[in-house]
Amino acid sequence: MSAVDAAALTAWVREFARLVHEQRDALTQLDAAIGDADHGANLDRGMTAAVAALEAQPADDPAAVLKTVATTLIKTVGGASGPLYGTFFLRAAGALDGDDGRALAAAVRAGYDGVVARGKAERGDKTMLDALGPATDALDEALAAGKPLGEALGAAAQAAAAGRDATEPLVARKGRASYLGERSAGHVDPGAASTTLLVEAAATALAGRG
Amino acid sequence: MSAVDAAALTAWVREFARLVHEQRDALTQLDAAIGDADHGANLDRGMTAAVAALEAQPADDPAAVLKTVATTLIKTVGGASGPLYGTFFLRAAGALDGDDGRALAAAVRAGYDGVVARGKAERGDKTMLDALGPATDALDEALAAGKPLGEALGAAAQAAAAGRDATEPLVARKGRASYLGERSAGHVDPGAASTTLLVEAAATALAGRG
Amino acid sequence: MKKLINDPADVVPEALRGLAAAHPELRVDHENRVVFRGDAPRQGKVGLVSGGGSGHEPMHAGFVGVGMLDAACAGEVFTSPVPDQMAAATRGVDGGAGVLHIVKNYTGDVMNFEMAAELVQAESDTEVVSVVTDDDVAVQDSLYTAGRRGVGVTVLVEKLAGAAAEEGRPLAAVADIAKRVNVNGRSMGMALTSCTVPAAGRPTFDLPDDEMEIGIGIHGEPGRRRVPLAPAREVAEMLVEPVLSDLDMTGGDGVIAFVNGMGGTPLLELYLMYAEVVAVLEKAGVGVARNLVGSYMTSLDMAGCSVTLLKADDELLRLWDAPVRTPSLRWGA
Amino acid sequence: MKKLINDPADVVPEALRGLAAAHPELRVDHENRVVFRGDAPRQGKVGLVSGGGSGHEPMHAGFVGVGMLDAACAGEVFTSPVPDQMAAATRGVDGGAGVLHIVKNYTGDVMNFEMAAELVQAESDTEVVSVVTDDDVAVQDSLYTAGRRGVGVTVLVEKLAGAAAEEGRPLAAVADIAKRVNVNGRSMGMALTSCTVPAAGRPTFDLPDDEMEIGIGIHGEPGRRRVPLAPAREVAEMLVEPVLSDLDMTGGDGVIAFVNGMGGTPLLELYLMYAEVVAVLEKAGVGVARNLVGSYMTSLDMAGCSVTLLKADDELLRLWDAPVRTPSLRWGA
Ligand SMILES: Nc1ncnc2c1ncn2[C@@H]1O[C@H](COP(=O)(O)OP(=O)(O)O)[C@@H](O)[C@H]1O
Ligand SMILES: Nc1ncnc2c1ncn2[C@@H]1O[C@H](COP(=O)(O)OP(=O)(O)O)[C@@H](O)[C@H]1O
Ligand SMILES: [Mg+2]
Ligand SMILES: [Mg+2]
Ligand SMILES: [Mg+2]
Ligand SMILES: [Mg+2]
Repeated sequence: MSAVDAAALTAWVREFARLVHEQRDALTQLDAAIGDADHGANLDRGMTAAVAALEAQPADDPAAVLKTVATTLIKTVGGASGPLYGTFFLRAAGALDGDDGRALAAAVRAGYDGVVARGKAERGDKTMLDALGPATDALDEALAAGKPLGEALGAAAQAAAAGRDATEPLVARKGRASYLGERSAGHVDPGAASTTLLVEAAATALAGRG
Repeated sequence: MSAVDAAALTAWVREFARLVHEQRDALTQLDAAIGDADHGANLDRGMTAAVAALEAQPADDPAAVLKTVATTLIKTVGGASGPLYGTFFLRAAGALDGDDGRALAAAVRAGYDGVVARGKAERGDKTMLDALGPATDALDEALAAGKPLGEALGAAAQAAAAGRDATEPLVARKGRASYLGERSAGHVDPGAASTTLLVEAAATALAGRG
Repeated sequence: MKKLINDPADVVPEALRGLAAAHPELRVDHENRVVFRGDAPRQGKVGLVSGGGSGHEPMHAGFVGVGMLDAACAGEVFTSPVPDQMAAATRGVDGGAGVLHIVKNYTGDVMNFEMAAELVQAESDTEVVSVVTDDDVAVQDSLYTAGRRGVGVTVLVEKLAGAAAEEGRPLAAVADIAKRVNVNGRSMGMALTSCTVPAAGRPTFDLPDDEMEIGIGIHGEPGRRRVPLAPAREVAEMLVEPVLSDLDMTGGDGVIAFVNGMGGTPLLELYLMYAEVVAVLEKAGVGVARNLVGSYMTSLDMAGCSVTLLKADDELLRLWDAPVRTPSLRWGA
Repeated sequence: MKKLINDPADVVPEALRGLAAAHPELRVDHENRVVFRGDAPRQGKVGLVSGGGSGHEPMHAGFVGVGMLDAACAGEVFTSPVPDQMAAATRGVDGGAGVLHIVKNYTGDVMNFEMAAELVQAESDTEVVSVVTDDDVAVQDSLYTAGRRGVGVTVLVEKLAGAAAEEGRPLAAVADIAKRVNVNGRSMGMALTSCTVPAAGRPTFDLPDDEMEIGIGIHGEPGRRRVPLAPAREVAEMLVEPVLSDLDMTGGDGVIAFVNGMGGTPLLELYLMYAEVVAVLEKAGVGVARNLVGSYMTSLDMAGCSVTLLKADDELLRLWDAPVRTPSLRWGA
């Protein structure tokens, strides 16, 4: 089975960028309802730049791929999602040690921990953590149960989507939606929706790897 | 037959005020199309004040009635119609000499001349003159032909209405509508419409006088 | 109609109360609806009076102060003030050196100011001179019509004649500056949306989502023509080109360029428009000596902008740089 | 979407070009989208840096100049700038006396400024202190949430801390002023209409003709509640009352009262609102020592307003009166 190498991670990044671009307006509409109507534009700008950066300087080293994405996002996105997604990729790059599924899962876990540390939110606060958290757990569990990476990422994507959907009834406690108080309930969190795309992109691009 | 006395002129003023108030929105809509959407509000404010002034200090002298209306309009209307209607009543007051139909017609003629002098417009420029001019002529002609005042004012009102309608195709050369150039064609002039109400009010209120 | 008002009939006096509270350095005559410099009349200084319909704020009351107007009369919304107001203003700023009336060329404004001058001169020997601004190239200039509207150049006249008066120049000289500014200035405006006159309660005109009006004035009048919505770059051309073809602005000391918002236009867009205007001017070989970007002469809540260009010279630039201290225009020592 | 723009993606850099052209006294770093005082860095003076998403003009770039900010970073519309911008600004204003970051309390702004400070401090010994503003009483204050938004008080912090820095006070003292202003200031805002983010192309929320939003921020977010349209008099109560019940403003030296327009609100209405706000304050026994009325912290083309009250004291009033010379706030010698 082929490794989770630089090419595989680049494919993941490309697939995520493609999904974000495709869902740009949908993400912005989610953000319009309980935020400031820029999440789709923000991530699309950042991921377009990340793909361009990888094209301009293709990286051989898997960690370098993630690092390029991280610095590009931090330099181009801004807002809340820039530092959060940037930190996710930066910590993942730092933790990546190996080219198999377990190495990837450890990197994702480190990225997740980075988002928690940077954003100081908890699960249930109606943020991207509500999708990323369950996805990270599901990935670890599936691999621990001996599932192949493709299947494990599929489970992670399902967990992310379930987490995303579960944000709908929540009253936000972190991020811009928290300003709305009770009025934030009844809407899906835009960051949870984009994070689900991140995990879905991994399931698509990395199936058959690891 | 009863005279064109202070009471009669006061009745004319009241009837004009009533019509203006009733047609306020219609006048403003005409002004919205080719002006600045204030003609109805302007005249309504002024005529309401004029009626109030006559109530506060009823005048015995017919010229005094017209003078009160004149100064009130000048003090409260502003815009183009304030000085023009004000001048109409001021000159009419100055020229009023007697309490019969001919005296009234002479006063109206003097008022008309005053509007021409103040506004420097000509008939055909798409202004109130296009209603007031024909009305003044018709009044003189009918009286010269020996018609009673009521009938003569009826003819004047018809002439005013015809003149008002005839402003529709004109391209404005004076007043705010002139700024629109060719686009001013296809709309009735608001001042011609309000002046028609002035003459119609006279026909209603002064019938049986003079 | 969505406005921060109470009864539409009370908008003007209530806003004047707010202005008075916000600017204790001004004196507001609420009965006559005249806003005075706190120290008016200034002995020996030519008094500058302007005024017009309300709804154009900060013009004119926002320009009352040192180096600009001595008094401003506030009419009803979009309706010229009445002669009594202008006469009260004129009396109140008469410091013995005469009074200049700065009048925008609208039939109503011209007639009411004329009657006010007659009133004042009938009772005193105050010298009153009127300067009428008529800079709007959207309107064809003709002897047989009301002529052109007075728009953006009025702000520049008030600033520059105000500086001349502050220097202590005599009435004739101050009036000459005002006329020179008017003769050398031209404007053109456009609207993205109509405005809503409070007393009317609905937009003056309907403008589809994909169209704009070119050649509007400042009273929510429809413009000369309606065209499809265009990028700022093209809007800048549509506004600057007719100004430049009406008056050659190349050479000399450059122009004072004034990009004005109509009341509902964010400053972000005005700066963006200013960049486009500068680009068009550069291509046309017109240099910019000074500029003013902001919403200074508005049309209630209308979204849109106007461009005013004034052919400058040494003296006008010096007067432009002179100190001004008013609620809405302020610079210098 | 009706805006004076070209490609929605280019709004910010294009507006910065216009700002640079209009204000040659400023220096604009177009690559980093940072607006500097022309004379930055000033040796020995604490450098003041702020910034945030664009769409709030004149905040922040319009407040760069003598007596206020040394640099402002412009993010995308309603999106916090990135750490690189803030780091470039910080380096560019460092005159050896340290740099104060004035940060509005939004998750994005806070995190990006944090990362910028880390970047700068990793490579130099520039001292950086951050003050976060969070004055919006529409948001419930809680340890378990993102807390309150930073809104109108930010303008006052920039003015007052700017004056302290201009006096040559050390970083700790300047930061103390900033914190004191934030602690003693409260705001509340409302919207008559939504705004339209250029990249989104349509209004952020729909608001029926007979309703308004109470408790909005400055990013076109919906407010805390939607209520029927009400006269200005009642709107003033709805805004002032929650401010006063959050912080007692009676007694002492009175307040600095700031009535702010959201971008699409005519000045006429803001003055009218100010009169109503003063009336409510009078009834509550709160004196007004100074005021500011105008559109200083906007939300693109949103129609609406906010009220900010700052409990003043001798020192704050003195700093308020100190000269300021920026594109959009200017007074004193
Ligand atoms: N403290 C936080 N921790 C984790 N995620 C957060 C936090 N604050 C905000 N988010 C996420 O960021 C998303 C909003 O991103 P975006 O719209 O790009 O930024 P902004 O809110 O600055 O406009 C939210 O939907 C939420 O998922
Ligand atoms: N020079 C003029 N001579 C005669 N009537 C005029 C002249 N200018 C304008 N009018 C009349 O005034 C009317 C407009 O009045 P109004 O709307 O109250 O004033 P404004 O144009 O100042 O808003 C026009 O419809 C026209 O009939
Ligand atoms: Mg957002
Ligand atoms: Mg009119
Ligand atoms: Mg009018
Ligand atoms: Mg944002």
